[in-house]
Amino acid sequence: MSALLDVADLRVRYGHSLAVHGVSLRVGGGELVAVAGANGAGKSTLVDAVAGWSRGRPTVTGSVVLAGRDVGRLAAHRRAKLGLVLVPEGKGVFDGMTVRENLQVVRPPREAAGRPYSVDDVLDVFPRLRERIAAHCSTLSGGERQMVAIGRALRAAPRLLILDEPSVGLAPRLVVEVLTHIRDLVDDGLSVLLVEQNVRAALEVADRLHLLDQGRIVASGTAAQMREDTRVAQAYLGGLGS
Amino acid sequence: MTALRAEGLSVRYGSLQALDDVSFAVDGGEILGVIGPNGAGKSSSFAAVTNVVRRSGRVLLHGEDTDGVPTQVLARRGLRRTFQQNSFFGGLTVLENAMTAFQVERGTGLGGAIVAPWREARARRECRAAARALLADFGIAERHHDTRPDDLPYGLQRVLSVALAHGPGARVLLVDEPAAGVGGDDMRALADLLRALRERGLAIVLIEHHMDLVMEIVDRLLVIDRGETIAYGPPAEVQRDPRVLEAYLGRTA
Amino acid sequence: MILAALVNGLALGAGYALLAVGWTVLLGAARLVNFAHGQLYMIGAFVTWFVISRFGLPYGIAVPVALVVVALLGVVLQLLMTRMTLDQNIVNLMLVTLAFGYLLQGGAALLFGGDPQTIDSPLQQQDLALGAARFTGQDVLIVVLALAFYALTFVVLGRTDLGRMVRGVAEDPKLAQLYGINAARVYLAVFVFAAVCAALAGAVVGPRSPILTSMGFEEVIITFLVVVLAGVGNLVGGLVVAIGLGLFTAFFGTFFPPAYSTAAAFVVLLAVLVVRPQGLAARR
Amino acid sequence: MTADLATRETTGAPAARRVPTPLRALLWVVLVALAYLLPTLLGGSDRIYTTVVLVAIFAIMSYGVDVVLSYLGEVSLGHTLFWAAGAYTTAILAVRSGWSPIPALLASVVVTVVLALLLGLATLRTREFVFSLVTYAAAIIGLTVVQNTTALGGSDGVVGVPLLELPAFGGTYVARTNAELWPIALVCLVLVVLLVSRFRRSRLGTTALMAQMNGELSTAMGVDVRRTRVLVFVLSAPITALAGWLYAYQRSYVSPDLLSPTFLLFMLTAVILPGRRLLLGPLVGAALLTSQQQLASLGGDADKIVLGGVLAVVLLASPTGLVGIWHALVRRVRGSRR
Repeated sequence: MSALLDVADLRVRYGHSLAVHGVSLRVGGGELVAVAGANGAGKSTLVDAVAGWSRGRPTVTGSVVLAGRDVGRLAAHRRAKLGLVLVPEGKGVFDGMTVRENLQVVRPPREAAGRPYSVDDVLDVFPRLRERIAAHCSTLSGGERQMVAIGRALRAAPRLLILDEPSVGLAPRLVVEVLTHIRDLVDDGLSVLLVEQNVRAALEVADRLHLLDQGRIVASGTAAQMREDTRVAQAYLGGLGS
Repeated sequence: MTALRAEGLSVRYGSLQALDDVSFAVDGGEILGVIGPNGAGKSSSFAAVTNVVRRSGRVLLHGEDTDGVPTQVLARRGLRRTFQQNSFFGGLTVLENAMTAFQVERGTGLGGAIVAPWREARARRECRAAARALLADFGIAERHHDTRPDDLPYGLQRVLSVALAHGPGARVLLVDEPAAGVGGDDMRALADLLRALRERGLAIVLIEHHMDLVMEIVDRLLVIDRGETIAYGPPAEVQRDPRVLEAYLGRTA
Repeated sequence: MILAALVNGLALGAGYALLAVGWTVLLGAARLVNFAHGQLYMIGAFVTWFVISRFGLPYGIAVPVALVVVALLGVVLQLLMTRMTLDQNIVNLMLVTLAFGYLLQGGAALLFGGDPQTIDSPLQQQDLALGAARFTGQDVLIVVLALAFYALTFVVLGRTDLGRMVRGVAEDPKLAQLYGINAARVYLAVFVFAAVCAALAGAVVGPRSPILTSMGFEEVIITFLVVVLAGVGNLVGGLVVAIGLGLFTAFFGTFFPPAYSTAAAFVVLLAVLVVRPQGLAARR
Repeated sequence: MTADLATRETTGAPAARRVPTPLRALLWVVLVALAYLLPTLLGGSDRIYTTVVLVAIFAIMSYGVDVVLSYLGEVSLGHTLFWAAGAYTTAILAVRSGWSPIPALLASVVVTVVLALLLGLATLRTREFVFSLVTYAAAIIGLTVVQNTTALGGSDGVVGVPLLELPAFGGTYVARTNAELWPIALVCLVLVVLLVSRFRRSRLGTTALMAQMNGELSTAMGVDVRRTRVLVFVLSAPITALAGWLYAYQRSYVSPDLLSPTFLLFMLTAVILPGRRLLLGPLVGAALLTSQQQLASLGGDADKIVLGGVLAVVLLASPTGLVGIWHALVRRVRGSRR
């Protein structure tokens, strides 16, 4: 079986310290795979490396194959053009621009393999944004910003969308709203790799989940299996809520 | 007298209310845990307390109002912090890094270094000895002293960050996610380290995500979410608070 | 006399504006402080002169030639600096552009000689008058070009995909990559644009007075006065400050020795920096 | 300490080898003595003496920039202003008011400290490149002002600076030639190197490095970053002014060319070419550049290309300078041996 995304033995090194220790994972077509783990477990480092993107200067080894093509040596903007699109944690929008401009500045690439979303299509996915279309992004709420960031990614006609902690700083109701939107996109055929700290929320929507600790995958399984897995409970809940 | 008391802290970044009327206090020989989801305002509370950002509310350090006192002066008064990312001086060796913590206060001024080089040499020897003691104290072996911090094992990098913050004499130590990215033995070592610092009478505020660590060592727990306090008290009590369960675990209560 | 100073100041200020417009965009987008900017101005003027005097071509053809030459020069310089620009190593960027400027000055002196030259522009011979104030067709050209370039830049930055890309890279070059934007290419485009603006300023302001290969240093200072006083990246503020600086220089020159006008403007700048470090027109 | 914080083993390798202090002091004395004899060893011609005196003067000039660039990590482009201020203050006081060298030196120091304070305080709250731009503007505008101010000699400068006479052993030591100027220049150079080496070991040197490497952390560790910045800048100015003082006597006239970018490029290149943060770096850099200009000059404009070219090539190819290339070579040799 060939997956849409096939990551094999990915290692990421910052200077002399290894942040990701040989992670392998696959995302199939129309699948939502979640990666969960505590802060500092290496989740962002992992997905940034998959997208070829980083704010620092890491050394990355291992392979990243998208639909049979090795993209592991390509720059982030090249991977984006091939349909591997990342929404980074936190600041995923240009604050100095309006919502419309943020959506306009992305043009669907010529070789786009995924579904190209027009600005209107994005507004159909996130109706909330319609009324804020002319607003500067610096005035948006956290949830709205996250929607713009995802909408921006959709404009790039992704085959695989990587979302890094879309729930950060959102009210619980909004977390549900954003994640539901994401699930809907997956049900429409998009593939998603979702990084979440909020493991409960992730389990609500994901097909499969990998648990990351200190740069290694320590547990994997379907959402149903992982809900029962004691390691998940231990990693997150500690004594709390037991 | 309470070592550090924050009353009604509020911080705004543009349209974002990062911290809204948060109060807490911590005394010598005590660890206060601060937990909350990512983006809840935990690090902002450190920035607010150390006057790095414009804030409203009152902060008392050993009973003294810190309004308008610059960050570096607060540091010299013993209110010191670590950063979420590993923070040290990348161009210096581990020992030199540790020495800076002492040189800031005990180093010889330029005039002294010129007219009395022997005094400078003595001060430098003392700083070096103090730095060695500090590193030994924090369990950073001598074979690491001449390496660059980036070449240290990750767990030790975290420890070095805490050691630098502790420096010559922190009285209130704000520690931002010391256990991020570490686990197992390294985490246990960190827990022991923090406990030992508490034994010595330090007041510690600890932001941390590893619940095992938090539950094990804190005396009191502050839970914030979206800038607001949702619980404050002994860990056992906070643990049962339904609002905490909802906010922190995403469970609908 | 007041009217004369006003007209002269307007022409001067328009020249400053033309000189500064590229730099504003460059500094805003690439955080690149280009100390060779003044030398690009000088090269623009000298290539124009060279094409006219050596090949006997008219001014109207010499100017585009100069722009192309400086654009190519800009491509070479920015390609050499690409790595540094992407790393945002500001200290080394400043130093290397300073070295480039000095190299260009030495090269130009070898190539064009050390004597003062005049650019022969037909517009400079066209005397016009507005009441008591006399000016030339060249002055009109400068004002028209400056306004046109500001309008163009304003529209491009605000309304076009290219402008949005530049603004995106300016705000966060790493994030721009995720928008499918190649930051290196945007930096190159912006650098070449800034170089061409400087060359154009040299080619059109040059005919007003004799040109020397040693010029360029004062031009950097004027550019920088405009950009810092306006607040980095503030286009409209830049135009206003440039015209204001031109008027200031003209009026100052009427009452005091003109050699001190830049110095006086500099003193104003120091005062502003103490009171408003982010510039006059910048929003808080 | 009372409670044992460590849960790890703390034994390890002994500290790195160090040359004992008395031996090092002796080495320095020998080095200075050798430097003193160097021109004699090279044949003792007039040209050699001119070259070594200029090396000393230009090295001192470059140490001023070095202190700011290497330790604070900021680019001062205004040190030609201090260089010229030192020379002009000296020349004007000596020629017009008949001041003797030592008071003229003190006056130069005062003037440059005031200038540096003004520039440093004005740029206190601005971003790093504004500091560079303001210092650059100060130097370039200084050039125009000096050229056009008759009180400062205009474009002709101030001529007829008397010989450098210093009180010595009851009499006076008069430096009539470059050979006689050499001991004084060497003493000044040694004093400046000493000052810089003391600065490196002082609290100010440490806090400057801290501020350069991690401003946020240094603030959290009790460093006043802005104060450090201004102090280091103010310290650097009189070092360069001392070179200006010497140069006024060496050349016996001063002119606006002191403010030309040539000297600015020279200072920066002298620091960057050998590699930043080396105690003897600026001396080596100044020696290389001065030797080229004095002994192998290609003519004014070509020398400009050499100077600008060297700076550009070093920055683009090896920003850590010659010492960086050396380290890379050593690594390669060691690597191939393995």
